[in-house]
Amino acid sequence: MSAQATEKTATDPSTTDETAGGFRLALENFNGPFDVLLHLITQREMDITEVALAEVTDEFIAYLKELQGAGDGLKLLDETTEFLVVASTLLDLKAARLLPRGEMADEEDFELLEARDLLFARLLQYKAFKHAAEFLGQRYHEESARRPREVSLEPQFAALLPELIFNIGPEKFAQLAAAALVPKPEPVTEVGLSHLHGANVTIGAEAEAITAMLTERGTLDFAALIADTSEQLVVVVRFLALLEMFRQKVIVFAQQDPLGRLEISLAGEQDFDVQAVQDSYEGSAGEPDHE
Amino acid sequence: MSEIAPIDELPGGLKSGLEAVLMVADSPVSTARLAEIFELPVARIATTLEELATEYDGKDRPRGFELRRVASGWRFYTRTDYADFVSSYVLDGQTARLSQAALETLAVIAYRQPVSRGRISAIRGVNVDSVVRTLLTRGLITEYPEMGDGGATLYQTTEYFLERLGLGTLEELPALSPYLPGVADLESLDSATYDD
Amino acid sequence: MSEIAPIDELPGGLKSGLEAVLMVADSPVSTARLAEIFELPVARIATTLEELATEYDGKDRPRGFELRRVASGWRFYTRTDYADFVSSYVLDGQTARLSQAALETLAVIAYRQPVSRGRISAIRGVNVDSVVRTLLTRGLITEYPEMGDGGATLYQTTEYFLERLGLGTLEELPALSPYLPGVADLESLDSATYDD
Repeated sequence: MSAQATEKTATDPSTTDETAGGFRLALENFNGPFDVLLHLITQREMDITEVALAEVTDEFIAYLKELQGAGDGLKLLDETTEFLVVASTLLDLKAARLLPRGEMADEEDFELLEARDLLFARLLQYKAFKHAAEFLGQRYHEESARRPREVSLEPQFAALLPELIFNIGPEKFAQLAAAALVPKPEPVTEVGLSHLHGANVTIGAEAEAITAMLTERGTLDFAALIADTSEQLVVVVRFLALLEMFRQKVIVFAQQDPLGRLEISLAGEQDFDVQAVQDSYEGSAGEPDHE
Repeated sequence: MSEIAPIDELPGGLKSGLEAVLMVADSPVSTARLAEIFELPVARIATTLEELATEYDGKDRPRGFELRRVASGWRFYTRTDYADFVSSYVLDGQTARLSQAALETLAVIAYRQPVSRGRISAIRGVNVDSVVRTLLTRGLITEYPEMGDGGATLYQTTEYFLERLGLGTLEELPALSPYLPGVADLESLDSATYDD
Repeated sequence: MSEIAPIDELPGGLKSGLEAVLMVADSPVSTARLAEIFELPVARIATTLEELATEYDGKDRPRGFELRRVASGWRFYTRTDYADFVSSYVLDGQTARLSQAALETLAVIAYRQPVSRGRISAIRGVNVDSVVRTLLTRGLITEYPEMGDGGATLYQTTEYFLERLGLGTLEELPALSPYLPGVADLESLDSATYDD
């Protein structure tokens, strides 16, 4: 690890897009969604507030798209999903801001508030650890200028050590070596994206699958909706499809009690519009928010 | 223990005795251990170590070395002023920096230990598997002897972490709370919502 | 080289600079090497070392350490007056057996020599600094005469190691393959995974 490569560039990593009048984030190796969000917020010299969260949504989505377009950066599926979770929450916040303001009446408003507060709290928490990391980095760097004395024992003291009991046979020793040299198994939570090229999973297709299941069997929960697949990608895309369908009011969620089962059923008023999904991602991504 | 200890009969006395022992030590030595070796009360050992440290800092001149208290023990270190010369003698990875990702992960482990990878991921919003491996290899963290809920491996910081950061104990880490205005109980927040 | 060298501008000057370098030196350092480090003539280095040695012998008190000149150069040693105390520190808590960590590290070195500490750490997934020091002290491994990539110290096993294992040469070490089910080519396998 070279010192330079791991250091954040001191200069402003973003470029100002003059024609659009807004910010555009250059591709930079951020440490996940919270890092990007914090950067976007501080760049606008805003406090971390609900307003800021909604206002940086487009830039956040644009950054995510650019990362994916560049084909690097987001190497791990669960990392991508973290970004998507944050992005979808931001989208909901923004959507709520665009709606006419009325009284907080229905449950959806409260759910949205809850989602916002949770995101807000996680962001604050991340900010605290980022500060702590700064302290650690500073100490780590300062301490590199000191070296502890750690030298081998002078021969007369080494000679005092009790005679080593070392009666392990060559065969046993080879077994030990073999065990030590076998690569440690990769941690189980790591998921590669290499299989993505083979599979063509789209929000449109998954939305159709969901519609078909709901038409046939009525109200289902998420577990039932993904019971036919064990593939992570399908699960994730189906989840995203659900969010989109909800946005388009194709489906409704119902939850009997807090933390209870989330039940999903068709709203029955309109069909899912695949074109709108693309429009909303393509269209809003690069546009500046002039509010 | 008011009678004269063996070390007091030697020309250099306790100061020189301490210097000799610390010169062969390859990890910090506690005052308790030194008290046993010299058959003297801990208090006298502690006072003499403080005197030695002050002496090295500048009685005649600032010495090339300093005596510091880290990770609950005392140890000789080179003085930072001479870092350039020391590093041109010793070539190794000591000066390699930790990446931002590694530092953030280390911070979460330091403040939340023992903690699982899933929990760290939830706080940082990214997968931390490879960063955790780097920290293990560098000896800054280690596996906690017991498993967490659901058999997850937990991690904690090491003695070397304290030494490497020049800290006496974990309590010397600055409090997280000043950075968290108005958020009373994050502890429950991240575990309740994002547990693995 | 009569102009002022960088070290002369620091408060402690050359004396303290030499102290700093010698404090981390594991083996004797030659005056030639020190002259290079401080960009000063060998004669001045030699004179200053002599002055330091005299100072330690008794300017205020005989120090717990002394600066001695041996065949290949200069090194800090403990003063013999305090040998009893140093011995009781060294012997405290010593065992006659190698720990599991030490055995595994020795095995990695035996089959991958010459190998750097960084590489061993990567293979074992933990920091191996103190274990390597134990193996060095016990005479089971030694430094390889040449440096590895980036100036890293490499280690190899010793004659004594072969003796203790009851082997004549390294070639007599049993092959690893029978103990590695389904792994055809270990060499390529671990270098692919653990390259530093």
